Amino acid sequence: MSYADQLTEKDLIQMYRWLVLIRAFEDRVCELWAKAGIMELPHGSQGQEAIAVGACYGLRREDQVLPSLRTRGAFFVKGIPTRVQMAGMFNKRTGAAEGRTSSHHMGDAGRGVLVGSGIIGASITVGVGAALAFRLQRKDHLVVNFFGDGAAQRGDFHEGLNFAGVFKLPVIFVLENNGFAEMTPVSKHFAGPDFACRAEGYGFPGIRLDGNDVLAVYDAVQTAAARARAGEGPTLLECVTYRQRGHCENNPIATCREMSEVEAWRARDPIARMRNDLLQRGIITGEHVATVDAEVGAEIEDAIAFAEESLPPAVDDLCKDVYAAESSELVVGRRS
Amino acid sequence: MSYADQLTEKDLIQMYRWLVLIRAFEDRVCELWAKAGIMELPHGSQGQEAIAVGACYGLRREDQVLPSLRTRGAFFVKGIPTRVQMAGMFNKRTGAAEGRTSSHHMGDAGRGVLVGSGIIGASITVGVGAALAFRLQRKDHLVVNFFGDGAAQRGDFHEGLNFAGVFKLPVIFVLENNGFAEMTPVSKHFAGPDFACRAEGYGFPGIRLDGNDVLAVYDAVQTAAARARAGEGPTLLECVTYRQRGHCENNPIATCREMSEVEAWRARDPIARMRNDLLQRGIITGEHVATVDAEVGAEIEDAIAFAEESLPPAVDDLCKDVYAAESSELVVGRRS
Amino acid sequence: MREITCRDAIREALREEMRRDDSVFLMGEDIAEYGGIFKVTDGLLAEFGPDRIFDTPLSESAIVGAAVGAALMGMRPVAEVMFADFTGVAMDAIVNHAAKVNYMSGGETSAPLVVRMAYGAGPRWGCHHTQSVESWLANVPGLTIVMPATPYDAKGLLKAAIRTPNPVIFLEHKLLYGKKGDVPEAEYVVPIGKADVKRPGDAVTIVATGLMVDRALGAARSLAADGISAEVIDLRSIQPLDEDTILASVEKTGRLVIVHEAPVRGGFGGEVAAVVATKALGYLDAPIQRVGAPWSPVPFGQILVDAYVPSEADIVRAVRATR
Amino acid sequence: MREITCRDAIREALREEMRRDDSVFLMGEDIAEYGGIFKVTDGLLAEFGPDRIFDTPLSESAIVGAAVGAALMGMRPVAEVMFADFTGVAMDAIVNHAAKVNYMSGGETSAPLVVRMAYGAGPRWGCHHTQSVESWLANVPGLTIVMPATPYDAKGLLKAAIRTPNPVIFLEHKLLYGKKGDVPEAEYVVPIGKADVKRPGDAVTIVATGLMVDRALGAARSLAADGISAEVIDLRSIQPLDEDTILASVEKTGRLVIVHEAPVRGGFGGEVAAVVATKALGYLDAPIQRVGAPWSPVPFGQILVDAYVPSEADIVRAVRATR
Ligand SMILES: Cc1ncc(C[n+]2csc(CCOP(=O)(O)OP(=O)(O)O)c2C)c(N)n1
Ligand SMILES: Cc1ncc(C[n+]2csc(CCOP(=O)(O)OP(=O)(O)O)c2C)c(N)n1
Ligand SMILES: [Mg+2]
Ligand SMILES: [Mg+2]
Repeated sequence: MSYADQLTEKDLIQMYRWLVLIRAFEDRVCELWAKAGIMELPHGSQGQEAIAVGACYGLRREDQVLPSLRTRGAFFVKGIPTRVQMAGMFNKRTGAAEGRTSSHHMGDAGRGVLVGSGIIGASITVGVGAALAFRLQRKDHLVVNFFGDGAAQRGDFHEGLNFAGVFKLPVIFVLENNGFAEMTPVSKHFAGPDFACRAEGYGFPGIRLDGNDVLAVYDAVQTAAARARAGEGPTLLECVTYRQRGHCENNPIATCREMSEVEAWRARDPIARMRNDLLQRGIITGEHVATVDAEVGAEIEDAIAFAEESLPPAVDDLCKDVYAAESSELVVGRRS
Repeated sequence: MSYADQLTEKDLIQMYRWLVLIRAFEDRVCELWAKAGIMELPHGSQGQEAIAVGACYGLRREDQVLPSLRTRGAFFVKGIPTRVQMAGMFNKRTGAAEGRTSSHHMGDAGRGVLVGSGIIGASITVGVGAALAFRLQRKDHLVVNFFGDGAAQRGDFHEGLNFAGVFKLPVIFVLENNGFAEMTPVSKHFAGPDFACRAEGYGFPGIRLDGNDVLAVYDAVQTAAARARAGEGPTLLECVTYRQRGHCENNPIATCREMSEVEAWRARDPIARMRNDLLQRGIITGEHVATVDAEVGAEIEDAIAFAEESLPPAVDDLCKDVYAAESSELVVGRRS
Repeated sequence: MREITCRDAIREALREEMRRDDSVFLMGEDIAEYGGIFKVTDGLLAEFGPDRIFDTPLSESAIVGAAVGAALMGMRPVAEVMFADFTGVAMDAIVNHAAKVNYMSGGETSAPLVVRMAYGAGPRWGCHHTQSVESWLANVPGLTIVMPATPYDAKGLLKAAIRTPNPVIFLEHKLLYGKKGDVPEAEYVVPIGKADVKRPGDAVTIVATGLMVDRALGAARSLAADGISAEVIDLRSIQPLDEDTILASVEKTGRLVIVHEAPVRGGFGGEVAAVVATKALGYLDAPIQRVGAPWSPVPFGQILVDAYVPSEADIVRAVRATR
Repeated sequence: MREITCRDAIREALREEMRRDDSVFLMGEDIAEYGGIFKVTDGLLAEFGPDRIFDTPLSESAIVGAAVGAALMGMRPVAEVMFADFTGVAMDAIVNHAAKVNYMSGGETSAPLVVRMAYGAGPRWGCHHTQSVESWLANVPGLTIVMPATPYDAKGLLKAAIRTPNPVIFLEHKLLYGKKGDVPEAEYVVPIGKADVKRPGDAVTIVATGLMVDRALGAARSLAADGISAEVIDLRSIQPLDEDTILASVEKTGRLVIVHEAPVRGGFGGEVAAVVATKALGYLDAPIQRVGAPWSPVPFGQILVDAYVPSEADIVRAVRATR
């Protein structure tokens, strides 16, 4: 029986709710941006939500994730409150790092979200290092490293995956192949048959799968997780999906591509797909769908209200947290 | 008929002579080092000569090579005089860059040898750029990029090969898998089945072959060269060989390995192999072997005498060539 | 004279040099069809076609490394690295290869390439897309580092950068792209290494780079209202550094304020201060003042970025401290 | 007191910290079985086993990146990057991740790691294995940069570096590994950020780092023979920079010479000069002098390296120029 088959109805409903919440969040911040209502420039994950939800659902709190710039869903499923995320978009003190960093690379130590990097691909080696720590500490936690097709062309992808392969580290590489690195289509930055095949050269399995099928992602990640926790090493999962919006909200959706392509992929939208599946299987009803939408909508409006009421970042704290507090027996003379 | 089959007896004899000359050079500089007779620390290529000879024999003058720290043979076959190379080992003005750089990363623009890098793997992207220039200039020359198994773990390997694959550039990646990166055996820095398989993830062929068989290397490189010149793109050739000496002459041969392993590989020495082959096929005689040895020995002693008589680098030129000469309409105010 | 933006001036420089010299070509991420994320290369694909301007994979080390290789084979690559913060991933190709290849080849082969990068703080970019990296590269012999402050200079300096046989790091401040200024239509080149006195004065010397030149000029205007005549020197390049212009000014004014956007500590201002403290100490009537960012990564958001980046008021305050 | 080499002192620091704290581990190329190419980690594998010290693939970016990740999960990695010149390939992980992660996490998670690197010129290494890279990193908030000059300091500073919750770049001069000096057997730590007056004097202040401290002391000895009493300050770390010790000395001597092995231009000496020209200008009786390498890559071979690296004679000459 596959891992997905073992999910209860409650699980499935919860996963569906995550998908809806993430989409609603993304759509709403795009709207806010269009009205010049927020500070942070959204890099929408619309269309890719199934990957984060499939990958993070069922992770332990101690398992660490390293979201990419577009893995909004990982923050949600790992438990970062909607309010905190929204406050980040508004650049408020209640958001990431008290408003000193943008929210799409935020971390949350307690919930198992590591600080990402604006340098695409760079966080891959950091995730590998976290997995190394688990190995050295003889813990059976794992790391999920999210990144895009573009990031897979960075040297750090190579060094990170090879390093993980050599030491058989408990890390799952989730490559979100959404068809583009900014405006450049995969066909222009990649000549191989698929990304999954690269795993062979690092000595571990690579699997290409439908990233718009939340249960397929869940199943693949859980399989990889069992491998990882058993000390058998990493897995590369190439999740094929599609970026339904522009690279960021500065770019119209049709930038450097045909809208017909976008439409074709919208027809394969992961959320509609799960909804229809659950409806067909009788796990949810139309009424339930409406309730989820309403609840999610309320949650987001609450977060917006929270963000709006929150204080801006404190100018006096401009140079806070450049260094962690240290004893004067070890370091003296820090100045800001 | 294979490319190797088309080689004339003269070709074969010439290739054999190169092998003997390179080995003699390497052995002699190791001897000189042991007697504290030279400035440069040798990183001997003994055991790997067939790769450079097989790869460079039959290249055009305009074809560019980027030797690694251990591709001594490429300098020879590309025509850099023995005297110049030896003067480099002695750190003389007649050597590389008038004695201002060490000889194992020297370049020679006229002969198609690009300046390498002491940063292992970094020259891979430079070679790719040279191939890019050929493509843009619509020339059918090519680039041979030499590097080791250790270098294949650097980010630049990945970025360079992917870049070359995307643009189908005329470059041949010659990976000299000699079993070690310094003291670390390949089994400890690599978990894949072989390096050749990595090419798939860049969209071009990867082939693993016997790097101690000069004709096999020649054949593979010529095949790849035809592909490259025809605009069909790069090839990765993993040439399996063995480093018969220590990483450098500071390290005894037995450092971090069993001598039995070294002995086993010495029994598969590429030079003895070609010699025996040519003797058996009646292409050379025992007398000829002795003549080659004598000639080569004389050439090397001549080079040593030349190096010894050459002037040391000029202290007054310490800051020469930091910048290429430029017109004062473009840049003013350079200081040294 | 015709007024155009820095963005347009840079594009004109690229276009003119591409027309003049077939070996000039452009590569980088999203620069061809899209025209670059700052739209600097917009329209060039249509004129020059995909052999002269093309998009690369997301591989900055390969971009710069390949630029070196292509330059060695006679091409004149102009590589765009979107954000100067990515220097970290292309650093080796810049400092160990581009900068040293002429030296290592004994003067046989140099690497005539330009790496264009957008630097400097803006409110929405966050700490990985806003750094001023010039001092990371300022101690590397073989490099030339240019930081234009006006459309005129951006165009003229970029043309010089493309033509010189040596590698040039060309730092474009992202907040200057939209800035307008006089740019003649006739062909010209601004030699790299010559600082420009953007405003003459005799009471204090303000040395600045990039976006800070405008702030220094603003400060000079308010100081003028108070009867303090500030001379504003735009370095234009930090390597070579035009010591003569700085020293001549300090000889006249006896007071020096150095402004850059990077953090003060370890920033390039130290070099300028040291040159003056060595070669013109006797002329100094007051301690040298440096103005720069505080010792922190660049923050996110308008409020903190405004507090972080040196302002006209900061410069005015520093000038007053020299009196 | 017991005399041991820098190499042994560093190894002792590593051993003691590994014994004290289970979370300290070492990784790098050829450091375990072989003991490191400078033999610093020799013997540690036997004591601590392959979980505490291990060899990595030839992947410096992954080494530093993985050190950051492991540090974030509670480990205390000490990463060896063989040669400081390889900073170029690990730069991003250092400047954009290690240095910024505490800030980006709002102070939740810092990266307590040490990157040990061998720097400086020796005759046989050539331009890619000899650079003094401290100024490449000196403008990056979040970093701590240590450059010990004696076995005592190397041991005590490394212990502090391993214990501090912040990332430390620990630069070991390859020509100092064999240098002997007093090192007590009892436990001690040298706090980072405190400069050390290695020789008191009152006629001139010589500020130096790393190998140059010895040269400065040599110069001070010959100057003493001529009746010139030089005070030699070993900075020990350039970040934090101990301004107080420098300023107090200049207040006393009125003369300042700064010595480092990196090229003068764009080097860290500029920062020291600027601090003094801002905060102690009134005390200066003579122009500040800087001594460093010329504007060239590091050459190959004894003859040129000897001409390139600042010598005692160069320092003496600079001191005389302040008189
Ligand atoms: C090293 C680096 N190069 C370039 C960029 C600019 N950039 C930001 S996102 C992006 C594309 C990323 O593509 P991909 O990894 O596929 O992620 P996606 O945005 O598609 O989710 C680029 C080029 C960057 N941030 N870092
Ligand atoms: C980036 C970098 N890391 C480490 C080194 C030190 N180093 C020099 S050679 C070498 C091993 C190279 O192994 P490989 O690529 O297999 O080449 P081989 O020496 O076996 O020919 C190492 C680690 C270096 N020069 N550059
Ligand atoms: Mg993508
Ligand atoms: Mg090898």
